Amino acid sequence: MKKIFGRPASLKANPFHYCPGCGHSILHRLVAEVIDEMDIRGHTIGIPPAGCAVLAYNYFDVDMVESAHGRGCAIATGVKRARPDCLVFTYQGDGDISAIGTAETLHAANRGELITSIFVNNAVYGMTGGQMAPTTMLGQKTSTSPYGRRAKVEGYPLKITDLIANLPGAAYVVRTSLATPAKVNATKKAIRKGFEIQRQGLGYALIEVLSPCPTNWKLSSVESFKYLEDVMEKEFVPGVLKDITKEKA
Amino acid sequence: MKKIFGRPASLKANPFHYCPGCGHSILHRLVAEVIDEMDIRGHTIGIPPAGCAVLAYNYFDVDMVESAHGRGCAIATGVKRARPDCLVFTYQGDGDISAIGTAETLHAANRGELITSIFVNNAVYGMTGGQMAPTTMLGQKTSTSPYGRRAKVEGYPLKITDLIANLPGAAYVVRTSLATPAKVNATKKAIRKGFEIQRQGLGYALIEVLSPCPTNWKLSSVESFKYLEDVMEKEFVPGVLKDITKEKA
Amino acid sequence: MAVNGMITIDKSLCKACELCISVCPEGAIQLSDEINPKGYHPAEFIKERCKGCSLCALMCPEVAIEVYRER
Amino acid sequence: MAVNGMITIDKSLCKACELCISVCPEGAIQLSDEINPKGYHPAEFIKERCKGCSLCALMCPEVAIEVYRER
Amino acid sequence: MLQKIMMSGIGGQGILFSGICIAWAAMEEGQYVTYLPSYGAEMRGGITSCTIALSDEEIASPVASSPDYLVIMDNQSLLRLQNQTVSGGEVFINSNMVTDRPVRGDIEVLEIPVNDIAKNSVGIRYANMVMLGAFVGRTRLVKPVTILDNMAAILGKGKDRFKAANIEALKAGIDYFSQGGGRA
Amino acid sequence: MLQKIMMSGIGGQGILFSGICIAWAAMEEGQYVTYLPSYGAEMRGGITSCTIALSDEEIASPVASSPDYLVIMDNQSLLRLQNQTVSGGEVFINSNMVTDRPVRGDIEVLEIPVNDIAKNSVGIRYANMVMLGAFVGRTRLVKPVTILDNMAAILGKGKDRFKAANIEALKAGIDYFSQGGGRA
Amino acid sequence: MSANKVLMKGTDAIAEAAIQAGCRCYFGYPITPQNEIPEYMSRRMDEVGGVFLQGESEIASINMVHGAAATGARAMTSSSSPGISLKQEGLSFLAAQEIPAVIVNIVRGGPGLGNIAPSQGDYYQATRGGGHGDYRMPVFAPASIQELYDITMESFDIADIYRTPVMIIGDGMMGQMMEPIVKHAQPPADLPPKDYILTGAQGRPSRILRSLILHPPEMEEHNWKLKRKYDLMRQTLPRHEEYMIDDAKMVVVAYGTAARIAKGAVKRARAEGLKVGLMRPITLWPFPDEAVAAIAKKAKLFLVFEMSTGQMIDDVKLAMSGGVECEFYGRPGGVVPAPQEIQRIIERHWLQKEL
Amino acid sequence: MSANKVLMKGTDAIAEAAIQAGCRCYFGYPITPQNEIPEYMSRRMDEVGGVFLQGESEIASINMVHGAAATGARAMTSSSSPGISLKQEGLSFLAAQEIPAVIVNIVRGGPGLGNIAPSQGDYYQATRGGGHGDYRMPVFAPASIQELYDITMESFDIADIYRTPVMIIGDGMMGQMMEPIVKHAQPPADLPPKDYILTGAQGRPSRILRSLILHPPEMEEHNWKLKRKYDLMRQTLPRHEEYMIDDAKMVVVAYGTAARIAKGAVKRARAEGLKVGLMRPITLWPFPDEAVAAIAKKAKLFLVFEMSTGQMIDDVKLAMSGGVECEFYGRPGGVVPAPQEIQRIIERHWLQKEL
Ligand SMILES: Cc1ncc(C[n+]2csc(CCOP(=O)(O)OP(=O)(O)O)c2C)c(N)n1
Ligand SMILES: Cc1ncc(C[n+]2csc(CCOP(=O)(O)OP(=O)(O)O)c2C)c(N)n1
Ligand code: SF4
Ligand code: SF4
Ligand code: SF4
Ligand code: SF4
Ligand code: SF4
Ligand code: SF4
Ligand SMILES: [Mg+2]
Ligand SMILES: [Mg+2]
Repeated sequence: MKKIFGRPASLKANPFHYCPGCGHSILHRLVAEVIDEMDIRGHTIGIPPAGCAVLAYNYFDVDMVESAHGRGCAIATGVKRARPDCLVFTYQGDGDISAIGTAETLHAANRGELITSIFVNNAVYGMTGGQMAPTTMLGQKTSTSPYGRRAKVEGYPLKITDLIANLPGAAYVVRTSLATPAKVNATKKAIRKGFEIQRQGLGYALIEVLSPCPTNWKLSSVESFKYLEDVMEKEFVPGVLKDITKEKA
Repeated sequence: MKKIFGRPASLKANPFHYCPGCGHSILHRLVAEVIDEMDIRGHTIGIPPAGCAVLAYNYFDVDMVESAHGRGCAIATGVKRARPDCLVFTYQGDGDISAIGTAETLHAANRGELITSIFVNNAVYGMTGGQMAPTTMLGQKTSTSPYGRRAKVEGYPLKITDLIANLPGAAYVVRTSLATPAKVNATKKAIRKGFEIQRQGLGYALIEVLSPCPTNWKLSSVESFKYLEDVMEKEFVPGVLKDITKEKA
Repeated sequence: MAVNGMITIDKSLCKACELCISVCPEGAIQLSDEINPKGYHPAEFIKERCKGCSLCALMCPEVAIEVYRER
Repeated sequence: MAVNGMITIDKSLCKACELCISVCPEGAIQLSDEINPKGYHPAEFIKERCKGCSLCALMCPEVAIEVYRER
Repeated sequence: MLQKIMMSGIGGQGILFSGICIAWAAMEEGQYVTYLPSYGAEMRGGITSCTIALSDEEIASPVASSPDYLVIMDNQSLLRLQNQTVSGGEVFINSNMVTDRPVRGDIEVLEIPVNDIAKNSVGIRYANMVMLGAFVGRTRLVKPVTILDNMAAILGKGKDRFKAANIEALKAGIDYFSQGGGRA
Repeated sequence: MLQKIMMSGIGGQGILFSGICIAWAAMEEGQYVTYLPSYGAEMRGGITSCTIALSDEEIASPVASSPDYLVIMDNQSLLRLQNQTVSGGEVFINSNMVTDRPVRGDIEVLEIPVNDIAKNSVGIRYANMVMLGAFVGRTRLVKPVTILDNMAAILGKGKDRFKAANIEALKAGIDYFSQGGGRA
Repeated sequence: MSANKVLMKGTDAIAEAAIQAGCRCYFGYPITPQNEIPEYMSRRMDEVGGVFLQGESEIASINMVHGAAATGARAMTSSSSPGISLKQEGLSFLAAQEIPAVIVNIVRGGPGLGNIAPSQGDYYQATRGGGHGDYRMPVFAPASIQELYDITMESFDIADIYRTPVMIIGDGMMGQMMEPIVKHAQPPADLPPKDYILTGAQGRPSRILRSLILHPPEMEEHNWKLKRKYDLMRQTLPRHEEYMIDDAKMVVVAYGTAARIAKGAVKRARAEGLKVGLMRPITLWPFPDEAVAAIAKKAKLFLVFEMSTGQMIDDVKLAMSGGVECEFYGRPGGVVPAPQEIQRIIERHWLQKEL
Repeated sequence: MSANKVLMKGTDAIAEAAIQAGCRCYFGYPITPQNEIPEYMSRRMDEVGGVFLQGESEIASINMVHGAAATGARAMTSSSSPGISLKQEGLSFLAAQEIPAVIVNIVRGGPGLGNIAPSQGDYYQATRGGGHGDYRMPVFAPASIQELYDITMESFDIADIYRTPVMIIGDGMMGQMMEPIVKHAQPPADLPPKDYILTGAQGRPSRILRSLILHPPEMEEHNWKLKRKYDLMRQTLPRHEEYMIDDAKMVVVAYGTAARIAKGAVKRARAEGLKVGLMRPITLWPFPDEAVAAIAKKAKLFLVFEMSTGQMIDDVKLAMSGGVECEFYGRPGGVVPAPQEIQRIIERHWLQKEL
């Protein structure tokens, strides 16, 4: 029989340090697959976040420079402006990209920087132990919202992706989910599109990926994927928020 | 004859340090008039920016605490949470509120902080000598965009007001202009509404005011007011972007 | 037609931006020849014409104008 | 109906999240009794059933699954 | 005299709570005590451990480079820690979970079928308390009764419902050696 | 010998450029020179000034607490600076703009109808160059010709179109004293 | 001894002490190893009707503290090394506007992202003002959970008395460790009236809190005024612990976690008959200069032990102003050496110097 | 003398020197008194095909520098005090990841918003690492426009040779002042190959630039490795100017603007027959310890003059390690005293000490 599915070449052999059932792991594989399929490993530069994915450089077999928490898009801007020939992507969590990194993200998008951001939305601060994130759901209990997130006190789940879709500098803005195999495939397509948009010099690309954090959601892996689909996707509705290639057409 | 127009009581006697024809001066008077009319001088706390209006505390006869550049909304959040009984407003320029202060502004709005921000958009960094601002117009020459702002390089004029109008925490979001006496009156109404929204505990209020900077626009005062109306208002269209009291109705 | 308004201009505050002049429907304001301590030629009120519409005061950045009106 | 697929599971990588099991349309995967070095009961492949649809591999966070198919 | 105990298991085995019980009892008995858990990224996925230091005088370092006692709930913990104990130290092992055995000959190994005992009392979830019982029952570093008496306080408010089961399991563990378990 | 000149006027009167002309000429003549403009918030609206220090040896401080020469283009500048000059210093005044006069008797005041002279040559916009001409024409701190010869370079690329007028105005100023102006 | 003692971890002791001290406004952003402070506050502030808010960043948090403290509230924030770097501008503003606040730094390994293990690499930043301009702030380095509790409480008084930000420095070990402590209420202190705070100008002239002073002579006066305040603190605040100093020929100087370990080492060395003592600075700024100078008169050798490559040693040398010899031993990066190790170092120097 | 000289202001000299040194990536955010640097770059980078980008903040700017420098580009940013405080986390990361970059701080009066007048209040922040963790970086303090030009150029080489951020410190006076300078091209230097930069992993193993080192022993090794690098710099980089030192009984120590004024004062004092000299540190870190120590052997009295309430004086005292007496004179807040004033101070001490 012939092998139809295996480990992508751009993914180093190191086993993941992520928790069982963590979406980061799946997403890492997808990114590596896209890098393989586009054959761009040799001229890709990645920027991992401060977050559970801080060690992403142990997995992606491409050049990578670690970023201070939230500054991924500023570093990527520096990298891309100095090396326009390289494909540059940031990999960031919800806290990284939409809390401390809000300004860097918005302004990079507004400048239409030719970079691609992969934004892993798991509605909590995973690495630091499950504190409230800008994307935490109303009523969701976290270690810093022990009474559940209250709109009046902690504000509403922040949808930075929606905001960025309004910026002329953004060329491709999409929200996907990892809830099912079909959605995993859709996510991979979105990542590829996000990379191609950059290669075509069309503008900033943002792929938000709804991803489970079983550990901090205190759910089993299987339950957490169900929660992803049944609850989180209701608040953060997947879909293409902007695609200038379509608009042009 | 009886006096029908004079200096508001909440405006200290100090002459303004602003340049001739500067919009800050007009706006200061409007804010003071509203404070007088609402009779809230005694329980209002203001936060001036780093910007030409850094010395606003020399003019407003209310308690004021100076902010680090761009952090007005964070300081206002601290003030308001500690003193919910006070009416708290920030007074910020375009660089202050939408460049370095992007994160603080967006998140305060998203939390629906009960504060009111008066955002003076003059399309440049006035205080520091006319550098490019997030709101600088495409093609506009400034001391750091000597070739005119280029969308591909410096990005597009950023409309943080439009973004904030999308946030559920924002209750009242409006853009006005100082171009004519009628618009000056409209601006004053907007400020009053922004303060009342806060008093009613409805959420964050943002009043963006298009304002001339004759000095850095290198225009006469009268010309700069014309530019305001003929050019800037075309890019930054005045109007009510959000008003939940209307929506409710 | 009778004068029904008047304004006073605090010349020490005036910065000669001419905004008042540009909005006055009656052309009741002009720059004077004198130089004020700030080094500007301050605006001055030309009697007779004023209607007391306050447009000038609304635009005056320096709050240098006070407006008076009959009734 | 003939087997037309098979998978291999690298048990040393498996963290027993059971995602593969939850998505396998043929119920061709289950957790084994053994304990792997990581301390998990790794998933194991039950022959016969597999259609080689790859759904399990698509969901496997640890990239522990390889899929083979006839033709 | 300074005594250091290191307890280790897979996250969720409740070993940290067992450690706190010892520390709390020591405090009640007027001993000097420090309790130090492993923290942060270390925890991700794998093993959690804690170190308890007991003494009749001020304790300098809460860290144990070479603990006098090891309490091991799973195999990974054993592999990681077995070489650290002092020569002559005692190693308590959950024989139901730990497949390997220490290779060193200079330490005393005590095997306790913690899971079995737990199953036969209040359930596997309380394995950590069984182990704790066995440990204090044998070492008497703190009086078992001190833990029993303070269980409510240690659990903290709102946790009373777990008190009975914890005590149950603890007793089961305490009995183990007194009923000639272990090397037998 | 160290000589310090302070020049002051309302923003836009071009006094800073006049100062640069002196500094540039001094450089060309091989003198040590520093030029220091007022900067930042000071500028807002009001007065701009600059200080030029000339010397035959290294210059320590570019700041002038008590300048040897004052060049005053407007009244505010006079009020602010008149007390700073050294006793025996010279004060050059634009008599068309400066209404007051220095009260001190220990300084020499030179009045130049700068605006009139400018109007009669290339226009009021070049008043600053007239004043510069009068200043160097009389003090000879730098040779007038050095400024004239280097005008193009001082203006910098793309500014040639202003060269003629500047030179014109400069000459008008230089002539002033040589034609017995001033106290006459 | 166990009289009403409770077993508490460092982070919780800090948080609870703040509550007991009347702190009703906490603003912070998660970062390991201090997350238990905001987590504790998120539960506790609700109970006492205070304000807990997780800022969108460390910068937002310190500025929220600025705002709350400007109104007279007792406000606090906490973070760890990288987050504290981000607060430097805010700290400079608090110092400049003379606004009281308490800042906790549970130091981690650095520079950069570093790690989350115990470290003392932020000594310079804390004591030399990592922010811009001429300012200082009191910096406390407790070495036990009880001390963490007591000093946190006291810090709020000190902040109010001197109108200054106060920093408390710990590390992951201090933060995570549990020890028995006695909880108690804030001891009374007579505090100056807060006549500068913003409450709305009802019935009084409006107030301004600012640091912009464009006129150099005024700015200079402000700088000297602050300097005088710092000089006063230098007289009143220095605090340290001495252990077996009297007859000591050799004195180990260490603070915080390092001091605990050093104490164990000193005990062991004493048992070996070596006349060694421990000097533990409790305030890192103002540094206990006089105490060090006094010891320098008697002792023959100083050994500075830090969990860094050497920062406090500058202050020790400045304080003893020559005279005694001063050796250094450092373990940066999060390695927590055993007392035995420090004992060996002590013994080696003892022999080398033939004390 | 005027041979191909040009009259240049400090900020322009810095910017042009950077261009000449091959800097093709500048990222910065406006702040007085250094706006002329970004303004110059915004024109010039376009001419030389380089990158000028005004970041949305100082934090964004330093991180853009981080990214550009990570790819091997010569990158630079500039700011003034408050903005430099915001860059502290970024500086710590550059130091930790050993990425070369040049940072200019045109210091203004502080703390807080302060003012824009000349000040030396950021000495501690620059030399003690205002950022977190155990790191240092070379800090240069030029005192003339020519020196600003030359040192800016050289800084890029030093940054590359030691893989370190380098800071250049000036003040508003240095930045705004014009002096004649000789422009010249970058002198050749042999630089180590940049085998760590990110260019895409084509045909080679992928590279990582990181500072997270979770395992304490590894982190410790990294800290010691950096320490060894800093020790090497301590040997190779210290630089200073001596003026009339040989027979001096009294030596004034001052840097930057203060040193210019002090030099004028020393000349005047010499004219009065007082044997006074000037020691001007050009590198603030590493501090010219040995030079100070050597002078301390001969001179009887040091007078440290700073435009702050006293910061460098710590380093002077540490360097001379007791021995000589050391007096201080400070003018913070932006007041630029005349040489005459410093001369009076010199004379007063001369008489008091009966030199
Ligand atoms: C300046 C700074 N602040 C805080 C932290 C601590 N920190 C590391 S990751 C993180 C957020 C993690 O959440 P997220 O970005 O959502 O990523 P996730 O772990 O959930 O994937 C925080 C607060 C840090 N490393 N640096
Ligand atoms: C941290 C910091 N960065 C930069 C500055 C310098 N600065 C002061 S105001 C300002 C921007 C002014 O522009 P804007 O906010 O639009 O206000 P305007 O003067 O135009 O009214 C800047 C960059 C500062 N004071 N602090
Ligand atoms: S904490 Fe959550 S996000 Fe982080 S590795 Fe575990 S599951 Fe994944
Ligand atoms: S610079 Fe512009 S904004 Fe500032 S005071 Fe002058 S005119 Fe107003
Ligand atoms: S009040 Fe009206 S009419 Fe009178 S001067 Fe003013 S603008 Fe003119
Ligand atoms: S508007 Fe006011 S400031 Fe302007 S000219 Fe008229 S009076 Fe003078
Ligand atoms: S390939 Fe399809 S059928 Fe085969 S095991 Fe995987 S999921 Fe089941
Ligand atoms: S999905 Fe992968 S890791 Fe999860 S149980 Fe199946 S094989 Fe194991
Ligand atoms: Mg997250
Ligand atoms: Mg502006």
